[in-house]
Amino acid sequence: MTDKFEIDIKVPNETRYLALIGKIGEDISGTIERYRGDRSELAYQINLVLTEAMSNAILHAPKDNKNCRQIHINISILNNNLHIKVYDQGKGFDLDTLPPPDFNELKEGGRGIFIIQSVMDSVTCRKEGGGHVIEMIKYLP
Amino acid sequence: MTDKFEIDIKVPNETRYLALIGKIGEDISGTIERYRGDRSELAYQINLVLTEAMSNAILHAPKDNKNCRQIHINISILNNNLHIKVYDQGKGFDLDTLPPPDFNELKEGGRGIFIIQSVMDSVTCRKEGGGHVIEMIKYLP
Amino acid sequence: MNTQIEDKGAAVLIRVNEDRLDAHNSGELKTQMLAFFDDGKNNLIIDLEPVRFVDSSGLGSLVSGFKNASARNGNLKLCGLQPQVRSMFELTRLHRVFEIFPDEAEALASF
Amino acid sequence: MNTQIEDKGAAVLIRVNEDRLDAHNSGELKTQMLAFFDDGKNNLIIDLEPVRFVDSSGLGSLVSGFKNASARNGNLKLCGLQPQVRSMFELTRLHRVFEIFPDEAEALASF
Ligand SMILES: Nc1ncnc2c1ncn2[C@@H]1O[C@H](COP(=O)(O)OP(=O)(O)O)[C@@H](O)[C@H]1O
Ligand SMILES: Nc1ncnc2c1ncn2[C@@H]1O[C@H](COP(=O)(O)OP(=O)(O)O)[C@@H](O)[C@H]1O
Repeated sequence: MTDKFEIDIKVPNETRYLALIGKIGEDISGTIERYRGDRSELAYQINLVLTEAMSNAILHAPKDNKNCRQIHINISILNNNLHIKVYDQGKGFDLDTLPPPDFNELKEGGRGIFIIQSVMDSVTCRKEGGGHVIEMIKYLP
Repeated sequence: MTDKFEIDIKVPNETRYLALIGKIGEDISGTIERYRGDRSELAYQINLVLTEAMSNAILHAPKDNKNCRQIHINISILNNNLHIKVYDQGKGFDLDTLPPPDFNELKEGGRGIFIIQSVMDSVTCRKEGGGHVIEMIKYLP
Repeated sequence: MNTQIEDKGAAVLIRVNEDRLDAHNSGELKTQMLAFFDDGKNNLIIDLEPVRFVDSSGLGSLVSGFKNASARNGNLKLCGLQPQVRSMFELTRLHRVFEIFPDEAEALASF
Repeated sequence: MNTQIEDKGAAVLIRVNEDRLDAHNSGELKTQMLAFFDDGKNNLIIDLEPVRFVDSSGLGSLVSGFKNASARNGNLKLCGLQPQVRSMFELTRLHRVFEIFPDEAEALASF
């Protein structure tokens, strides 16, 4: 065990929990010591990426499987990095082949991953434990 | 897996995290569906018992052991019960032999467990995994 | 979705009385807007003054309303954006799409 | 611990400008009170108006101040308790121990 901070959340995959998870992210942001950037901006960003990734996880969970009724979220602070992992039981997707949003074509969707990539310093996706996880890292200078 | 809500927190055993943990407890209370009691009172109570139990865990953690630098907290909602568990690596204590507070003798300390027992519906202590855990349950009518 | 509706003649004012406009409630906003379009009311002002947080799905619902209004020769205009909400429009370049006003009065005067 | 101090002559006013009075900051309040006692200032008013949350350790620090003040023939009085903070005094029967006033003016007038 180290001095790290870690929070692991399992929540029914319902959008009514988005606000709670976002709020917890905001609260954690507010406790980060020695953060030199804009704290309320950081709080908004963490709220935002949790909301985006959890919405996607809810949307892409297989509908027929009872094991998929839960979303799993892990937030930790380690070596001045804030790690956020959102797990789902869907088939996942490839960040590299995702087209960037076309700002001239006015579409209703397709901004979630772009937003996550804009506000986080590192975003990766991989298969894990029969499902898929998106890991988002924010450096805390 | 079920539809339950569960949050597992590991945090350095420092009092500066009390506010964050209390806040998370408040946020969770605010999301509980179909609670018929006073919601802001429930939020205060959950904040309070988390603060009290975590303060005790920090206070009673063996000072010499590197493994004890973390506090472990588990909050879950299952079958209309809110469960809060706070783990420490101390030697624990016996709730049954704890004297009730003497309201006529004005002491500085000794109100924490009394407060926890007053606001929660069930409080138990036991040894677990080389340490000790206090489990506090609130029925959600 | 808690909204406050006022028909001002030149436009219908929809005030979003929510802390968040996200994947949980943006669908309802879309439904409410569609009901006005079905009614032939194609000029909408969405007042976001109470909203502290918007996600991509909230933005998407506004884009949907904007496209529906435009297709009907109407318009959907915004007002009351909090600074962090405004940042979301800038990040996604949507501030170039929507007409954005400080408050309801100015938005209404523009119709 | 963010406090605002005013020496009113009859008593020293300590306003606790914190959201929480808990095991994290109650030790500091105790230290601040002890400094006044060392200075011979034994009448204190603690204004808890900004405080939304108090735990057993926060209560303990006030009990400590109360006992020290009494031992020096002074007094420690409270004011500005928010409803949920007041409930904590009632739960622990400490509302029978402390003199509690609505605001600073009334607390000061009582000395
Ligand atoms: N958790 C996920 N599982 C599977 N596919 C996903 C997941 N998250 C995102 N995607 C894929 O990435 C695309 C872009 O996602 P996003 O930018 O959030 O926009 P939107 O969800 O509005 O389409 C989605 O259309 C989907 O194909
Ligand atoms: N986590 C713990 N580990 C060991 N002993 C504990 C723990 N929590 C409480 N106790 C015991 O219970 C007593 C009463 O605790 P409490 O009511 O919180 O008052 P205080 O901590 O002010 O003494 C403590 O003095 C201690 O002996």
